[in-house]
Amino acid sequence: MITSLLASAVPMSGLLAALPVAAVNWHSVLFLLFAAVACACAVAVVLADNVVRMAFYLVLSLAATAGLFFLAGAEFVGAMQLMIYVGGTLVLLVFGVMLTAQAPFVAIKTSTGDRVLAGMVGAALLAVLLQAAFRVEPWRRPAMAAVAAPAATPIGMALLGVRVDEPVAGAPPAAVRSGYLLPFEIVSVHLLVVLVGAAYLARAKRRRTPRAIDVAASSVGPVVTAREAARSSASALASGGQR
Amino acid sequence: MSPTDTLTQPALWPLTAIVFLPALVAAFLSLPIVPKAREEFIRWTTLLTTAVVFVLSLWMAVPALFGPTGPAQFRLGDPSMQAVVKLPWIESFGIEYLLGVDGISLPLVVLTTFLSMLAAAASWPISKHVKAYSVLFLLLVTGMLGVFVSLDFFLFYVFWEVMLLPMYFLIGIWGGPRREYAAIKFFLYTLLGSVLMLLAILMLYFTSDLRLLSDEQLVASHVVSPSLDGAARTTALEAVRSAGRPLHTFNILALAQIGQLPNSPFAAAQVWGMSLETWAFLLLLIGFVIKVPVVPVHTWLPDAHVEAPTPISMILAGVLLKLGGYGILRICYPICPGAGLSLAWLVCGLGVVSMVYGAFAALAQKDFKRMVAYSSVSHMGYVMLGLGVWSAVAGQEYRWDAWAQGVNGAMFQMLAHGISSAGMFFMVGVLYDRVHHRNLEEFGGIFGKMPVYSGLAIAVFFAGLGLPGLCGFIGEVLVTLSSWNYSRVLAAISAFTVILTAAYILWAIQRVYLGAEYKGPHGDHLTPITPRELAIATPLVFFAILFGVAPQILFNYVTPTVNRQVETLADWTRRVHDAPAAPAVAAVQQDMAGQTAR
Amino acid sequence: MNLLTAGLPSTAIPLFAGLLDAPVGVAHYLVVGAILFTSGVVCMALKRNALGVLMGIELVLNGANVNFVAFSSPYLRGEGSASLGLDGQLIALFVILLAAAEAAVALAITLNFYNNHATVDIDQADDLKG
Amino acid sequence: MDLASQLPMLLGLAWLAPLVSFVAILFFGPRMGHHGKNAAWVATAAIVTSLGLSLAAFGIWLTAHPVTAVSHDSHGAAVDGHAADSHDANEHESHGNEANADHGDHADHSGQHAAVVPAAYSGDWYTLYQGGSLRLSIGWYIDALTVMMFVVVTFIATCIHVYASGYMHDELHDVTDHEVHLSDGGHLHRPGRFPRFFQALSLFCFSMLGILIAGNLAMVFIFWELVGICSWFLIGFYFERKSASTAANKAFIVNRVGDFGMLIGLMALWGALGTLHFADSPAAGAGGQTAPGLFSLVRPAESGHALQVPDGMVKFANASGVSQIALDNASRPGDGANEIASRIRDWRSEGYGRWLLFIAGVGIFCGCVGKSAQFPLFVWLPDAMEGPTPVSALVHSATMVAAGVYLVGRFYPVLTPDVLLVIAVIGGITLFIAATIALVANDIKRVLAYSTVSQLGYMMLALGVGGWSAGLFHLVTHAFFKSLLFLCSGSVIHACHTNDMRKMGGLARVMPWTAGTMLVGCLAIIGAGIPFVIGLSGYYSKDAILAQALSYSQANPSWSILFYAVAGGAFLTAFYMFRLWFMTFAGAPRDHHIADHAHESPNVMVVPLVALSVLAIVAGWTLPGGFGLANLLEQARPAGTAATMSDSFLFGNLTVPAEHLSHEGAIHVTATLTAFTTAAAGVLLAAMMYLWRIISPEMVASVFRPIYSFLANRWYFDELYNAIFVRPVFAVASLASGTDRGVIDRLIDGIAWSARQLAGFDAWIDRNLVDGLVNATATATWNAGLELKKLQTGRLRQYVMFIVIGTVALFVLASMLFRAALAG
Repeated sequence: MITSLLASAVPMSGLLAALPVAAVNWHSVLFLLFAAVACACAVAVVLADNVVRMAFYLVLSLAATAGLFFLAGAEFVGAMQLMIYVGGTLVLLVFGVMLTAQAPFVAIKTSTGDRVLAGMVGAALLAVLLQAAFRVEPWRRPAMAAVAAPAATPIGMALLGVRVDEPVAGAPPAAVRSGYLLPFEIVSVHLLVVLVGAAYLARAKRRRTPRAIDVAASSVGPVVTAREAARSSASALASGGQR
Repeated sequence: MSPTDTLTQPALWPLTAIVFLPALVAAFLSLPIVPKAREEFIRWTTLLTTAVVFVLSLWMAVPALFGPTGPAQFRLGDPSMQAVVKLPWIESFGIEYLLGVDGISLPLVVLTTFLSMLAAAASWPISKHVKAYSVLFLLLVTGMLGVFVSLDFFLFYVFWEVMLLPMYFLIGIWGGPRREYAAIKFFLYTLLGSVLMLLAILMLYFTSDLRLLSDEQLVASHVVSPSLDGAARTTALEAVRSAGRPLHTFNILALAQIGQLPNSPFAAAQVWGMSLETWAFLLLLIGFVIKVPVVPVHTWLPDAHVEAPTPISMILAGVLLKLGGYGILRICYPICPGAGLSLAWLVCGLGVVSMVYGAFAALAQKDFKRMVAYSSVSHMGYVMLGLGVWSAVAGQEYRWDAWAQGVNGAMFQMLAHGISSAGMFFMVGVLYDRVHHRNLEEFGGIFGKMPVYSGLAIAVFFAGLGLPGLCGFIGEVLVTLSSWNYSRVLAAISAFTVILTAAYILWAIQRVYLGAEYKGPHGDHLTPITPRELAIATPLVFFAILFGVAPQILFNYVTPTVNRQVETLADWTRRVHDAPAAPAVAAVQQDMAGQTAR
Repeated sequence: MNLLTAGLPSTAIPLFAGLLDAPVGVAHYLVVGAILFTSGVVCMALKRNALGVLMGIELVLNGANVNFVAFSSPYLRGEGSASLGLDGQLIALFVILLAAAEAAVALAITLNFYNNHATVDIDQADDLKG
Repeated sequence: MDLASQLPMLLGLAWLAPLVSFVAILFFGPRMGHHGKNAAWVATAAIVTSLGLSLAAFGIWLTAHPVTAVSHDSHGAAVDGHAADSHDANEHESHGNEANADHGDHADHSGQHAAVVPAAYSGDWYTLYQGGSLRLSIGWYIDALTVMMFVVVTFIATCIHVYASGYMHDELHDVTDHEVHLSDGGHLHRPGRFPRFFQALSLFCFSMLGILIAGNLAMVFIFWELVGICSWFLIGFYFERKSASTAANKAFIVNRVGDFGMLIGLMALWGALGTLHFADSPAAGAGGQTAPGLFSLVRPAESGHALQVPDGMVKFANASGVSQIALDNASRPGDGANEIASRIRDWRSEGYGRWLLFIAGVGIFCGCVGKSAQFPLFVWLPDAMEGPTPVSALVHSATMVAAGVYLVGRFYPVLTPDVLLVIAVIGGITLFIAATIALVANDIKRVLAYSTVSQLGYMMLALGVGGWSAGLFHLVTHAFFKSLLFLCSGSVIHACHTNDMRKMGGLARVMPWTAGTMLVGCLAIIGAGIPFVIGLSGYYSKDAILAQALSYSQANPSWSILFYAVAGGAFLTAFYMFRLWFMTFAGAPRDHHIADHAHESPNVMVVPLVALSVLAIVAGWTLPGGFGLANLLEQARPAGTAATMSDSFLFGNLTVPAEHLSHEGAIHVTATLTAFTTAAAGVLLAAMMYLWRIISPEMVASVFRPIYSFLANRWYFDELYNAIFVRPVFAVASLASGTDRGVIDRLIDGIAWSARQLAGFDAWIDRNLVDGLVNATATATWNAGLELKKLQTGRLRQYVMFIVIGTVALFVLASMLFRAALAG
């Protein structure tokens, strides 16, 4: 995808080349762009009070991160980032937001003291991380040419247990270093377990006392739709959990 | 086979049986197969056991009663140790199972068995924990007999302690209202004594050395059994001679031989400025006089007696007190003659003091039993005085017969007091069983209500009074007469005591038996004496009269041994103590050897 | 370069300048990762809404992922310098999966909590209080 | 004829017969007829048997040793006579009297009385104790004195047994004792104790005869004590009466005080001499050589039986010198013994051992003081009258109290002039005090009791002044008439049921026999008689005593007081005896109720009275041919005591004149006349006061009020002794027992207490310090946990905060510590 983008950028470069401007390193530019978006959205998530907005900012941040992945040459990972996070996790989150999006909970204020404290702590942490980040060895110009055309093949092979990216000299292809088959399986099983667990946890239980939320509902007049949705979805989830 | 051989081995059984039969029966009784409930059975078993032991001791003491004389039986007139049993026990320390009887211990053994039989009969009224009582009682008997017959110092000590514990429980469980106090007091006193005694035993043991003794002495003291003859004996002697390091011994006879040597290690060793001999004598003396008891370590006695049940009082007064005198006579003097001579004044002084003090205290008592207890203190004072009168000194030309008379008198006094005091305590017990009080002020007129009992009781009390024709007289008069040669003053005081004795006994008789009417509670319970009580009291009175009329019966046993011991010590005084030190020693030593050999 | 750095003295903030005119390297990613991570953490620490916390977690995981990817990328590292290579990407992949799973579970927990307590305010959820 | 074996046999049997009856009555008494009536006959039969045996022995003795008149020239012949007899005795008795033989020839070559050795037979029945050379045994020492006393005692005892079988008949059925008041106010009813009485009586006779026959001091002491306890039984016969049991105790304990002295005397002899035998006896070791007895030790034949300190005492007294020699040759004992033996003579001359001999003598005498109720210890005798009258008659006139005098006589050879002086003085004091008390006593038995004490004082004095035969003579005669008097008083009491003479009077009419016999007794005791012609038995003995006292006071003028004491005593005796007789029998009845009920006693009581009165009359007579008590006694005179003995030790220079000197004319006449006049004066005064009433006794009493009350209270002796002896003793007693409880026990308990405190402190340390430490740690941990618990807020966000802060801190720390590593 990024390659096509780069390809489409070629005529533009030709177009821009006419301008009396020093040649721009697009790679850096894009990086800066994505990075800025990611960071900004992350901070926004922090700063935002409304949960819905938070969810929105989070989506943006994650998407930007995916972009960064692309720039770093990890297309597959980037893709996965988009699909699973933006596609899956975020949907999940949004569900959650909707299920619990009641008037009192949509925006729960945090005390200013907490904010200040959190800020200071975060700053300290950030400082630490940054000064760690700048300890990596000095910069070098990457030899773009030496970089092979990016493809998802190696990862797929690796997940099937075959490493094609690092051929060992003088050894038949079968005898290469073992791949990630076993972890792959483990993860899949893990996912299954997680889903079952989630279903179990979220299943609806019979209650003697009326749910506190109904009491709250009577007091809370508006947002009927939200309440309906919440109820239906809850029952649906519950039934699904039971089934 | 030498005669001694046939003498030693068969003797194993009579003595061992006499000592351990009660313990065996006690063990049997303590088995769960003997049900607690069958009290009559238990009582009878106890009584029978003591009776059997008594018969056994009679069999040893008076062979004439049992047909032809066996080798294990006692030969009258032989002063030496007889019926000796000698088995190794703890060889690493030279501790032996060494038993034997001579004229000193045999009468005491018979007295013990006799009194324990009567005490067992007197135990019938005791209805509390009969089983435990009988077991402890029999153990006590074993302990007492063991002390009298054991010739090994360690064995002696073991029996001494064995005797202590049952007595503690017998007083502490079956006693009167203040029994715990009395029992603890008794226990602490006697324990103190036995601890000091143990100390002395160890001192002597580690100072002793068998190699100092001549062959004859080794044989005489049964270190080398006389039964060995010829080659066996020489090898045994060689074993002693060739020992590289000092051969320590617990053998009492051997210790005595060593202590009487001119170069006795006991006299030579110095501890804190005094000779070890003196220390040992003092420690042993304290241990024994606590048992006797003498003033001022006597206060356990009245309490123990007052609280103890009647039979235990009989045993306590009749036998236990004698252990002290026996120990002094058998251990203190022979083993530590030097200290004995220099400290004779102490022994005599203690004797006289407790004589007078006890008599005075008895005069002041309101409690019948307490009065009798103090009379025991007073009477045992005569024993101490008699044992102490070492009058065979230069000023008396080493004439030993006055001293021997004192010691004989003391022995007789011990035996006589064994009978009379046991009798007195029994008589008090008979009254106590009926009216349950002992307040002298509240009696009176008993003679009118219980004539037979009162007659016997008065006879027994007169025996305590030292009336001629009763057993109390001989011992007292012999001791008193002999004491004159040792110290005029002590003799006079001891003679003065007869007045007090008469006073307190007659006064007690007047308050209890004479008078017009009984003044105390439960007057209607004063029933005439029962056959059982009669069966206990009669033998006591009989022997009190018999020994008073024919004291020779006892003297035939006692005198030879006592005389020989005293004669030996008198010789020791002349040859060792008063000898012109350096040149004579060698000659003296071989004299001693020769003399002990004969 | 002039445009971008015109208003800036070339030596004003060397680091920032370096970030601008130097080619993109690992450090850049690391900085981004750090920011994400920090903001995630702060989010966790700040949000009283359970879902907010959940989102903070996601951010933290992303921060980590950024680092992994950065270390594994062949572009950002000079030759000869060690690189995680494919392993990094795979780990990142796993992290993403786990994050998904975790999100599911967390959401279920949240819902449960919500059903029981009728709130999603985690300050109310102090049942573990000692 | 074998005296040496027959006499011991006869007298031994006579001695044991009462014992047999005692045992018999002891076991079968109550079953002897109705209430044991026959016990009386058993006892009487026994005592009659011993009387018979004694008489038989007496006869044998007389045939062997005919009694001849003792005139000073014919005396030697008598000596040779029985010296020869004792010779053939020696052939049968190895130990016999060695002394006799050489005294026989001693007598021949120096015909002195000092050399006279009495015929005596001694031996041992059996041994109580034998150790080394020391021997205590039961044996006999028989001489004329023994035989005579046997007859006297058994005879009087017989009379009294017969008398008592009548007197005690009350005891044959249940008795109501009117002197005992029970708490319920009534009188005591008790079964009769007839057999018990005769049982005790028999035992008493046995003990008394034992003293008489005793062959050594130990045996004497034994029966001495037995006599004491018998008197305890008899005095306390009515033991329901407090007064009776108290009197019994008093008697025994006071006697014990005397025995205390006697024991010291025994010790002094035993310790130094190693023997208590009177005569020589076979030595301990075999070989037939004899061990010298006390007599031959103190008066050895070598020195002509002159008194000397025996070797043993010399050595004993000079123990330091002996030990010096003994130590010097400790290795050669033989030489030491020889040297000591050679030195003894010098030591004796230096005076060593005289003290011992003195102490021995005085000590033995102390016993006699107790038994014979002499001065310091006479207080028990009057109280002893609590017993039945026959007991008073037997025990306190004829036998028990006589034992003391008898022992002094028996022990006479060992007594030095100083001891004799002590005896004489004590006797004098006693006879005076007792007589004065008797003057004012109103209890008939007490009068007799004090007269007994007084008469015993006479005897002691007589012995003390050297009148050996005089004293013992008076002992015998007094035994007769005093028992007679007691029995008479018993008869009176039996008739009047009271002891108080003031309630009597005019009884002569209703009971003539009693009155007559009692008159005889009174005359006898005052020594009535026609001077130089004839008199009652008392006449002779009193004369002898006065004569000897006179010659003694002439020999020692500084002690002539003794003679005046005797003379004054004679006067007082006469007065109070006839006061008694007049008050009782003469005049008009004072209490008619009593006088009317009074009656003559039954024959069983009268017959003994008559028998005794006859003897009271004739006992002193000497038949023509010389047979008589006096001469019989002379046969027993201990060797050497016939000579004048003089010595100067403690009390200056003393001379004990030989007794035959008092028979010299001048002294004899003076003594007789003095006796007669004093006695007559006494009787006269008594008659004036109580018969003719010329002088009113009340008037006299009121005039001498202080003296009267002083005497009436018996010189306050009881109070005195109570104050200075009894109370202190009880004080010391309570002090002793108090010391036990208060000091010794307190100490013991204190030690135990402090031990427990220590243990408690230890336990406290354990509990609070050791455990405390552990617990404190635990608590601290617990509290820390509580504090930390607060950290667990359960606030998710806080946790996150903590995590972050922790992480940051970690990083910072790491970067600080491991800068180098990180840099690398």
